Amino acid sequence: MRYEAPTTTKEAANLIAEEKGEACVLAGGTDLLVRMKTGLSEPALVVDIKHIPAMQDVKTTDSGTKIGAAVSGSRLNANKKLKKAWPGVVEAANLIGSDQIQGRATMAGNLCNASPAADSVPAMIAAGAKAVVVGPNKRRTVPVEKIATGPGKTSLAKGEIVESINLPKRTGKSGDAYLRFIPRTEMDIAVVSAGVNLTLERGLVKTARICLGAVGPTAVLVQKAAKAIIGSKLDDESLDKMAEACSAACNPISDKRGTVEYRTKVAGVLAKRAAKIAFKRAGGKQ
Amino acid sequence: MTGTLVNTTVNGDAVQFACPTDESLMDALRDRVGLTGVKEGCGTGDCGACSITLDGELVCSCLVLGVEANGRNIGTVEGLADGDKLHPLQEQFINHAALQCGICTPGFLVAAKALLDKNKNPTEEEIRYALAGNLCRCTGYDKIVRAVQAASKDLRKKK
Amino acid sequence: MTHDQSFTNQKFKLVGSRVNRPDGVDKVTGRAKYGADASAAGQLVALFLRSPHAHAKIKKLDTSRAEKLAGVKAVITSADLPDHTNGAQLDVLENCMARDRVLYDGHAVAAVAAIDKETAKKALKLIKVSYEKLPHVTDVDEAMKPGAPLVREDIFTRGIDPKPTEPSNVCKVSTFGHGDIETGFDEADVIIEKSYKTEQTHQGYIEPHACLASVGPDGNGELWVTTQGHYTYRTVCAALLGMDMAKLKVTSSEIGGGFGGKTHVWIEPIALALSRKANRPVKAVMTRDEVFKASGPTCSTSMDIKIGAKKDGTITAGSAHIRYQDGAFRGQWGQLGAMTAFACYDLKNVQSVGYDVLVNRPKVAAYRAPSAPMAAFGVESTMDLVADAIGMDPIDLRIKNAAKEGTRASYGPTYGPIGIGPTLEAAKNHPHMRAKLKKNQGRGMACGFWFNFGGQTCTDINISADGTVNLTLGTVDVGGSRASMSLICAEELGIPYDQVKANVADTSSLGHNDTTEGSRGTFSSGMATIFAAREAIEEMKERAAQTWDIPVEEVEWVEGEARAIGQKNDNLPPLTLKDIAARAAATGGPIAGHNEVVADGAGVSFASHICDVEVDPETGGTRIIRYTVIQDAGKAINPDYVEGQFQGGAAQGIGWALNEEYIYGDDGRLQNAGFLDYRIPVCSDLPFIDTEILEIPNPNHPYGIRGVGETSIVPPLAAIGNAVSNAAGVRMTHVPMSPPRILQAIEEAEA
Amino acid sequence: MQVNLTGSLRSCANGAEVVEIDACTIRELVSKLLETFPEMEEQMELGIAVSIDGEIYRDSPSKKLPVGSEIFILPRLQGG
Repeated sequence: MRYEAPTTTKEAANLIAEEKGEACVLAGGTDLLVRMKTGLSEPALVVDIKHIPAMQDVKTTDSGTKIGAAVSGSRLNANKKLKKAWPGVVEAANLIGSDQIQGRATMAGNLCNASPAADSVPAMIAAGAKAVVVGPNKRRTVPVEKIATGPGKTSLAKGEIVESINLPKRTGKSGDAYLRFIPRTEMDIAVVSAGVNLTLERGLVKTARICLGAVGPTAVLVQKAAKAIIGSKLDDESLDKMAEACSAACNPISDKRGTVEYRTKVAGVLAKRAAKIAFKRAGGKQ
Repeated sequence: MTGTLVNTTVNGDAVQFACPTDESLMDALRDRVGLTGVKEGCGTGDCGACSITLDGELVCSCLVLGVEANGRNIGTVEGLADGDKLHPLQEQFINHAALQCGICTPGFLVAAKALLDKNKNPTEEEIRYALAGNLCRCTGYDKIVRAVQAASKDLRKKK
Repeated sequence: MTHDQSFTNQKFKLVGSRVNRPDGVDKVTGRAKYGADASAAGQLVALFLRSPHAHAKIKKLDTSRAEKLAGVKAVITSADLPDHTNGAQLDVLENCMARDRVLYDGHAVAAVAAIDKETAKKALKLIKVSYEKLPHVTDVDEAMKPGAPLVREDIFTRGIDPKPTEPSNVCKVSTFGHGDIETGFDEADVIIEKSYKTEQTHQGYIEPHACLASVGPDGNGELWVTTQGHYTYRTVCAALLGMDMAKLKVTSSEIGGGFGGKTHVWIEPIALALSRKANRPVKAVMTRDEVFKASGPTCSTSMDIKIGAKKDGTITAGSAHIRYQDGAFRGQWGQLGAMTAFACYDLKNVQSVGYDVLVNRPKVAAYRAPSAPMAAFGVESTMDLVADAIGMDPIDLRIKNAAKEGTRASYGPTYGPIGIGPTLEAAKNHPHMRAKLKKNQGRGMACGFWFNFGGQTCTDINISADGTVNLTLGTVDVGGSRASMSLICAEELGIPYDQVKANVADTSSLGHNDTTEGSRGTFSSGMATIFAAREAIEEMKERAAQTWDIPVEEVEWVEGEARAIGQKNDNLPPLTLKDIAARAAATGGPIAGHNEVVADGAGVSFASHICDVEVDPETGGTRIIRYTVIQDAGKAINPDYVEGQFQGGAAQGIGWALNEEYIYGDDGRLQNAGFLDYRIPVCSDLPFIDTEILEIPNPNHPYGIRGVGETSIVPPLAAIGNAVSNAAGVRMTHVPMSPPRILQAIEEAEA
Repeated sequence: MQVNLTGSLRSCANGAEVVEIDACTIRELVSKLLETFPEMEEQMELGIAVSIDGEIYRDSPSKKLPVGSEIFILPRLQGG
């Protein structure tokens, strides 16, 4: 196995594009090394992106916050400004694994690993985050929900790397939240999860995005659920409708972590609870 | 074996080792540097027995490649004591009977130190969540949490 | 010399105090050496090729390409191992290495030893196996159905009359009990009958199986290994490989948890065989995935429990039909479960029938009080249902029917002094019982029983010239027993605790010691230590008598020194152990004490647990809010570590009750062979676990010691089951009570 | 003396729960049982224990069986 640690994104993209065998990006490595250990992955080339300065940055500008692809969960947690603007996204990223995992794991890695149960993904999608994708020849910006196409599969072409995740600028009364259900209190993969992001106007929900995790091959953005609470004060009736819409949007499987019935039911429960938290964070009063 | 040369600092000392590029830092530390205080419980980041610090950041060494350690600072359980003086965490783990079989102990100590470095006076809940990445099958964690609480008190008194 | 093992109620100076363990510093500095921590010059790395099928015939197994790979020094298949056909050890060997059939997902098929891991990995890929898949069965109830796929064709059910003529997956039916249950049920005002299931769990020790084996062409061998019983490993490995026992030196490393799982051999005989073939040291370490798939978890079970009672709470009859799967090899786990099921109670009419059933899963090994937790789950859950039906407090129902001295145990014999009544009374009076519960919270309690046993034990005491003492033990220290043994040794000799240095000897340095299992370590090695110390004292009295030139009858041993008795000896100042040790060379040479004993008469053990849980009715998620363990220890030598055993057992039981389970797919393959999805409790899952140690002396031990290691895992399944059922308002009958199972039960109850 | 059988041993003695055997030690008891009920051999090989007045003996073949004592043949226990 060849190990490379380039210092520019372009260089990294070229290395991967040129490799004929299996080539893997190494960000935090918390998924890649497990795959290697268990024999699921035997890369010919590993490109460590942690030496690329642009990937290690968290930058807030007028248009939003740019989070480099190599920024670990513990660094996100230490960023007070980001936590204030996007508490749901940071919480979601911080739910990935233990403190040890947080020392390494990145949101971009979580995204590109393309697990339907990835914790940070529903929160990013709800937040309307975009991924900056760099290939050997071009750079493009795509909504985060366009990255994963199925379990372990992405829309990235060979040589394309996610360089950063861009979160939009926060304006007005807004809040986000992410909840997942796990059997233990820590260390589990989400059985089902929900990210909610909303803005308020005169005490009512003005815009909302609701995204579910682990209920289908990829995270599911549920527009009907958002519609159910837009214009409401998050009263019980609209919450129930939202939960129903969430459950209806579920297309899960039964596996070692949960059943179809369980995931379908609990998706609605979590969405409700997350919506209440986001609403409160936005300054709403139920 | 075809190896790549890696220059690191381990517990303050310059250390050089050669390892295959796909070898984990855990294996490199155990098999090539001889630091067998770094324990393997799972090799997949789920048990925390191989916890070390990498440039001060708590990580599972089984989820780091050995070659990634080049130019980095590694801290292991072997570096916790100050000469012949045990770290307060080490002392309190012994005093509180916070270990039975002891295989998880190095990882717990490294993780607990990382916690106390950041948070001088953690609550019970903060301790429990900070140590959730370290599995112990013998103790039910009771005496471990008490030992960390006692060490945290000792460290605050020292200052 | 034979010693009296009767309890003497002596006053202690050291025993019962909380001392720091002698191996503490090694373990907090990373210096302690475990199974995978030893290396030898020129060592090879061993890796195993394992079956991807639950059940298949091995049609062809070709290792030739692997053998030719540069760096590969040995390849082993069953063809390279001694043929134990029809021998007593056949099952053990066949589990270590499949013969013509693989019997479970993960069953070893071949092993290689190569110069490094990379080469060994490559070699495994070069081994070609062609399988013919056979029908499989992994569920215990399915395996008992007529027409179920047969795991083995040569098993005919034992314990039934007449003898069956057709093979079956049921290897054995075992019946225990007395009285007449039909009459008993006729007398009952209320009869509760309920079926339960528990899933398979693993001991979950954090240290995987690991060893360093070295065998030379002269037949001499060494094995460094993580084990609960290095003497047993020696016996078994030598028998399997045709080695001379005395020439195989087995050293137990520090052990990173065992809980019963390190009482059996797995990779060790194969590592020895590889070493013998390659004539080089071989290191073998299981991956976590291998530990789950191919070591020895405990049984999954299914059972029907029936209890009848009068309105006043008198139980008139109890019956249990319990079905345990033993994996793919014959075991006696169902039988053991049947023995324990009703052991807490004084019953006039009781019958328990245990079925031992084969399935295509790994061979079952012991797991802490093996078989008892599952049976207790069924019986103790039903006890709560009975209490509810007659409107009695569950704890009062238990107290009313508790076994006591003179009770005929449900498994046969009559009890001596026992602690079930006192633990129940202590539970009833515990402040935990009166604490207020909030919304969605529930409380449950349950009690549990375990036999404990003793066994063969051999211990040496050697007194150094400076008066410090080497205590040489043959029982592996799995939970801090070196501290307890040092305390006992110091107590007997009358010297300070830190003047004793305890070591666990290798198999060539001491006579046979049974495995540390059955909560026997402190009971039996404690007994041998007392007797060895007393022999050393006799010797020291002789030496003092010699020094003083008086008859030994005029010497007594008090507080660590020899004193001359009688007025005429008034002028003789006492000789301390140190004084006598210093003069040993001149008074007859080294001073030692030795004891070998079959420590029978281990006292049975009982515990009562109380548990509060909170159930989220919308997700089925459960949190443990409060937990209290009350157990009889006989005598707590080192209370810190007795509490540790109570807490550790409770935590394992909590994991079992809520989340831990082996999950098999329809293909018969294990889906969660890792700590990510085999969910043992993490630190944030648990509260502090309160403990109360009761001391009801075991009449058959000089100090009154009973084993304490195992009983604490028996009540939690039921205690939590009762608590969750109370919190959720619906009876839980399937362990683990995972969130999907709880939510489903709530929804079914509502519908 | 009366010897109580448990578990699968009963089926080796035509279902009897109690059998009459005269023996002074555990060793003698076991060999006489085998003489009378050869089918017990398999279970004996798997291991048995003998309870004398409530005390369970696994490895004490020379243990005396006092006259009038309560004797149970149990399976050999296994532990963790």
